[in-house]
Amino acid sequence: MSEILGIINFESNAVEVSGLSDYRGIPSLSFMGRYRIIDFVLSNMSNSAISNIHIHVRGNSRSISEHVGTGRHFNINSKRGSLHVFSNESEMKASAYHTDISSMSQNLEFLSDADEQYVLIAPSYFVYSFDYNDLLAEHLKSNADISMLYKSTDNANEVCIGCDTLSYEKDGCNPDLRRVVSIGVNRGKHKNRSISLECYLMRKSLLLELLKEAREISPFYWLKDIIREKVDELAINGVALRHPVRCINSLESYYTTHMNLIDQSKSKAFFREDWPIFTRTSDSPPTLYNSTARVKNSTISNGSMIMGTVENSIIGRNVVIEEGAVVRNSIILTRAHIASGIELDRAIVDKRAKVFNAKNICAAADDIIYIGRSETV
Amino acid sequence: MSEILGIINFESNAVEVSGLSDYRGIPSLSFMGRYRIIDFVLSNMSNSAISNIHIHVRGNSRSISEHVGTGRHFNINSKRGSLHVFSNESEMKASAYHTDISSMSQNLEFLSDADEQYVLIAPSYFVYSFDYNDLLAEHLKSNADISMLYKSTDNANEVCIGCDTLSYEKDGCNPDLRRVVSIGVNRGKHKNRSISLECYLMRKSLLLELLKEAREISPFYWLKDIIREKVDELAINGVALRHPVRCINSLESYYTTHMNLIDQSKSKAFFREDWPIFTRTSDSPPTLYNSTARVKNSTISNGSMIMGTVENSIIGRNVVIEEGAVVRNSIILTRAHIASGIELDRAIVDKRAKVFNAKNICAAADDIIYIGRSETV
Amino acid sequence: MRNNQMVAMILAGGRGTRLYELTDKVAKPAVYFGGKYRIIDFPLSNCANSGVQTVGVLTQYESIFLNSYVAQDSRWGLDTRDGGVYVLPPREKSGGFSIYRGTADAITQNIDFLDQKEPDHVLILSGDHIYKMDYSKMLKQHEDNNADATIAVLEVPLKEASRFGIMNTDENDRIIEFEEKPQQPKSNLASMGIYIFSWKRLKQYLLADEKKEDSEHDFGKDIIPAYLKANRSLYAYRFKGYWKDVGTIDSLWEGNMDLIDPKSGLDIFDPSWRIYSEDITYPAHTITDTAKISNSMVNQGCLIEGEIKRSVLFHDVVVAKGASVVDSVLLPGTRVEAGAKLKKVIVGEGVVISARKKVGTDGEVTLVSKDI
Amino acid sequence: MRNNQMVAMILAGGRGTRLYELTDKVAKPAVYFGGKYRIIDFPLSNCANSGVQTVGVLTQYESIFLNSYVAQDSRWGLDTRDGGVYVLPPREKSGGFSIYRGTADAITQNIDFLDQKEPDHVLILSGDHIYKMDYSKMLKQHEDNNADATIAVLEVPLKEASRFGIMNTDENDRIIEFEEKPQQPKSNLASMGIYIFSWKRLKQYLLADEKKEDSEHDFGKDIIPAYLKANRSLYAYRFKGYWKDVGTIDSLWEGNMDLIDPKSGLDIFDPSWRIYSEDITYPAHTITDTAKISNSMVNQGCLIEGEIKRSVLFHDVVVAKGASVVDSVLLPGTRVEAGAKLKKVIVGEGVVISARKKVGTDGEVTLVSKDI
Repeated sequence: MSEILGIINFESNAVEVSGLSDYRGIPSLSFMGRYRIIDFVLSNMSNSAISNIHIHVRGNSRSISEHVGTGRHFNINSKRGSLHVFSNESEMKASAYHTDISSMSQNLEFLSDADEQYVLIAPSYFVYSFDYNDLLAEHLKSNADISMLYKSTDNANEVCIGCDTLSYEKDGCNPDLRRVVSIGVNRGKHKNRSISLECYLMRKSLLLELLKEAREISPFYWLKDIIREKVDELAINGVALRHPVRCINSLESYYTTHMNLIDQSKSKAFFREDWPIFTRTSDSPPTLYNSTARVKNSTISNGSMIMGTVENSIIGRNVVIEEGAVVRNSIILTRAHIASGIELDRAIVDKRAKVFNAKNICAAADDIIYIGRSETV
Repeated sequence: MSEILGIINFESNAVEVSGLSDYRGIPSLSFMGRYRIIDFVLSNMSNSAISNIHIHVRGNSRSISEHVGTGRHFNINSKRGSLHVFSNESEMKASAYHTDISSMSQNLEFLSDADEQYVLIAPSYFVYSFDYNDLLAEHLKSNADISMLYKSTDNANEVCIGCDTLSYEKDGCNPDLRRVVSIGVNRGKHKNRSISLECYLMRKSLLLELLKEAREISPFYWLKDIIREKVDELAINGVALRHPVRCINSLESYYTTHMNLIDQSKSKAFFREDWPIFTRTSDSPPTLYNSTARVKNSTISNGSMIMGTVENSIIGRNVVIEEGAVVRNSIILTRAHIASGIELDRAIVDKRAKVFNAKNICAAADDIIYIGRSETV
Repeated sequence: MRNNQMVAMILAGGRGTRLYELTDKVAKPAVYFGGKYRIIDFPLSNCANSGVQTVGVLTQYESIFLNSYVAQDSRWGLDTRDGGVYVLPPREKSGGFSIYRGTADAITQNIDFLDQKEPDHVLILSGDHIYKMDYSKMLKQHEDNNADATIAVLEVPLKEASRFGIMNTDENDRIIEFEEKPQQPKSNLASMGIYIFSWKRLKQYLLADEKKEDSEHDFGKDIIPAYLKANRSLYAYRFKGYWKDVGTIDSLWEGNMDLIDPKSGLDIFDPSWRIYSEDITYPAHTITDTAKISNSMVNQGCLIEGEIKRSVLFHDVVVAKGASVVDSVLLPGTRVEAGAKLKKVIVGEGVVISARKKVGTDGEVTLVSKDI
Repeated sequence: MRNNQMVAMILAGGRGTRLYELTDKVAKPAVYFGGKYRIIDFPLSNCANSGVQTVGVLTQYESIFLNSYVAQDSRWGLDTRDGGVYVLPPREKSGGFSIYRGTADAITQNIDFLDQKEPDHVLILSGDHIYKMDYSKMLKQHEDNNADATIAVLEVPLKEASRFGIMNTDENDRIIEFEEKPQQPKSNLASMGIYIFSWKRLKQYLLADEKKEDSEHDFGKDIIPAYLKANRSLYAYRFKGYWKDVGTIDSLWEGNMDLIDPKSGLDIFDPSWRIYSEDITYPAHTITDTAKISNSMVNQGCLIEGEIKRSVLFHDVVVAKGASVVDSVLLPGTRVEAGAKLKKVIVGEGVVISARKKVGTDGEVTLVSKDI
């Protein structure tokens, strides 16, 4: 059995996908038509044989609870393993107090009860496919207190704005330790940066100490704050992720990631044959195209009926594109309905929205139009 | 398939099992060692072939969500049926606003989407075993707008204090309609009363109208308020429940119900062979008694180790009663531990509490002592 | 439906030789259908949606795959506490191994299973029909009629009636006569091979039939005639809607084509009656710049760079640039290389069609079961 | 454990005639044990707790109940997306029906199943042993040794070693010799009948063994010796802890008694290694005023009005006033009427012991399988 307890952390208030995240947390966001963003970190954990998983969410937990269920469709043994979804809705209003530290501290019993020696903490808003056992191996080899994943990027001026960055040095005595010497923030001023994926591996006992210490310092502290502060005191090992990563921390990154991954030569690194990404099935039939369908360069999910024109777009599950509708450069979410005569360009149409009347919804080149959940326009 | 959508309603603020309900809602309360109170209404629905069920809870929904899971261990087809747990933690603080009307209204989409023609609304704090199809049959025969279950009691001065009562008349034109003419409150002044079980059956369309109307009148209205108001306008049919009922609306009623149901001749009407009460298994081994065990007139759950004296008590799952401990007239919940030398009388020991030092915990004849969750005393 | 009010038994034994290589490795009910499904998903989903919780699947031939497919009963939500899908192969008995000698014998050999479940009624189904049917409505009629047995029937054109088992009924749809493939049909009510029997009564007849040496132990040939002879109350249940036996390559192809024909009456998009199936982990499919697609059904995991017309594509199919797929059914993992042309073809699982190959004609359906 | 790193195959074929009437209706692995469990719950729970997700259960004789019992794989959490418990009876082949001719042959006949799952390793288990074991640790040793096969062994008293298959090993626990029930045992390492084989290698040996006419197709008699002869790397995995073959009435009784003996080493209360089983809907049991109970294990649904001493009671047992149950095992639904006296008895499911009957002695275990 795995020695690692998995903790899926929630994102800070800085992470916001305007519009979409008004209706649900980042982990619940639709991704590439049929997934939710949380499916990646959860599948990574499951494929890494981690079977005891704590999911901390902001706000209402119903949709995540129903999505993950008992974990069996994420390939987790529901008797031996366990999945807990912790939410703290009551403190949502005073959100500065609702930190990951406070959420974990309020559910200490579950943390203390766990048999696992190590904890792996990761948020859902970084998307990648990776075996966390490789991180454990690096951690054990390095003899570090904490190992953290990072990704070297050469376009940090465009992506991962606001994310933590890190600097490291080779450790003089320990060649296996890539010692993190400082943690900063990516303000988008530089191209080359090592972006922290906020994915930490450490002994459970150390996490318990850090939680205690952080609470003593400030109720507003996040885990990353206390780790940043400990950078001199603890041996923190930076581990580079070789696989591609996408960071979904804004509406723009959400949109560009989607547009980018229509290309199967790019998306296949995220959907690897030997590393399945699980999700909850909707039991939808395959996509139906009728005689008037005209589709180019798009990713289309099951359950949809395509009778109109679709170009450079992502279509979610159970969407209807009527004959005579034109959808370009857009993301259409589950159960949305685009009526005949409508033309969309650079739009994100949320779940169950019905676009019936607004004839032309075309955003300017560097803008994106968002149509809200269940709205009829 | 069933024509009924089941709605498990939450109880009003008047219902409180002091101590125990500080840690969880009434539906999550332990019942007779191995059950939770919600198991009755949920099993009643499942056994009545109702497979689409909405559970509204106050406060945190995690424990109920995990308890009901996908519904499969409550015998509900998880593909065809569905179980949703709705909570509204954020409004907990201003609890006067957190009514059943507001909770249902906030999740109208799920109500509107349901295919079922009828809704059955019932809270979990009335415990009984009953086929709701019998209520539907009575409802259809009576041609009423609403049918509601009631129980005739001859000790209303002792039980169901604060519950709704109802008066009815035979309808002149319709012999199948036992027309409810007024709804009051049981103040405990009279022995003979017809107690409303707050279990209503009506068309979904009528519920939607009532929700709308109630919100227009007042944000503090509960469903029972608007029904009380409609007593002249609508044909409300009272249907008598013949099976025994227990009402768990206070610490005292919680305690006396338990003491009462140790007697199998009384409890068997609640645990009928043809009407299974489902719960979530804890995979505990059978109870182990050692050579020093001395047990009389008690109900003991699996996973417990009994090495001391137990009399007239209910022992929950995975409890340890050490050699030399004495437990009388008490309720001991899951994973509590009673150490050697301790003597308990008329105590309720909550989950995971450890009674190690306080030698004698004996309540006076009409009092009950409560020992809190995870406390060590 | 109350627990164990009715247990379903699916007769899934057929080797399905008329499906040729498609049943080389799987039993007929496990054959792929409709871009995503296997044939047996239809009766199993019908059971789930009708509230039938316990299903026995009677298999005979090479059932390893069918076994492991239906055993994952959570796919149809049939993994409830008291329910489940049970694979029931013939078993070793004191007198050595036996096989199922006929449709009725398959049930007779599983009397112990049914007695353990104690159902009021038994629903007998076939594993190779495509249709959507609410068995709870049929059960209601069965109970309202207080019938010993109820047989689902379909109204067929009278001129085709001689191909079917035909039920002759009175004005209340009580069956007074059953004729197997009559030359002069007296009615157009064709048996769909779907029966509800009250279990206690059926058990008597099965045990009596077991001893008859001249019996073929078949529901249509032996049990129903025995009921009629004893003047038991048998009723017809009239089903309206799409129903198709997909036991041949031609009918399997037609059934797939019906899915993309809005006039066929086979609607698998109805959210109130989903057909459940295996949950596959492939991302949504991609249609590239060079593709052209119309009148088709495409499942997840596909990459379409060529032309697709009036076709059904299962998961993980790749159609390369310049290839054209018309009037065809491509099973999972099919690779159609650049410039290949397919016309009225069923391509087997994982088969590769090499670049610029031309396969199929306007006439008969062509089955391609190995790489070409 | 990674997906399909290791698949378990449980040999559950035995008729278990030494358990007499207890196996009249169920196969040996489905026999009740320990107040709540069936024997096969132990290997299945061990699999679940060790991270093995896919389990094949090889049954032969009268497997209807065992089938439906293990098919409900959610009981052990084995209903994961890629996992499951698969019942694998012998199947009809082109050449007619076959049966499993030996332990190795049972695997050989299911090579197609294993190939479909593509495991790196296969874990071979027996369906009638009571023990708790973390197979992932054994797998780790197997992989660390880069072994072709690893055999779990138990250290037994040397004087009893001649009753077992004995492994003679070198200083690294590499097996150099295997002797079946040796008269002069050279070591005390007894085989527990638990093997891990690397699948590709095992398949070669199975296919070679299938063709040998003089082979009994047995792991102990044929496969292991063939590995040794070819100088393959076989290692012993030393297991410490409780292990018992409960294949006879006496050993089954002893196993039950071990549960209430704190010194036996069989601890089913350990929350980190739960044994999972069927979930029964009975309320907690009740002990009345007139009862007296000590050194016993009692399951839910019981009503105890009499005296219980050193006994194991399954669910739904009633012991009336004045009755006494000593050193006994009462299977589900047993009724012990007023004043009856039981001593060292195993009472079968649902059996009624009439008022004032005296059954059993201090000596041999008495099996009561019908009402008396």
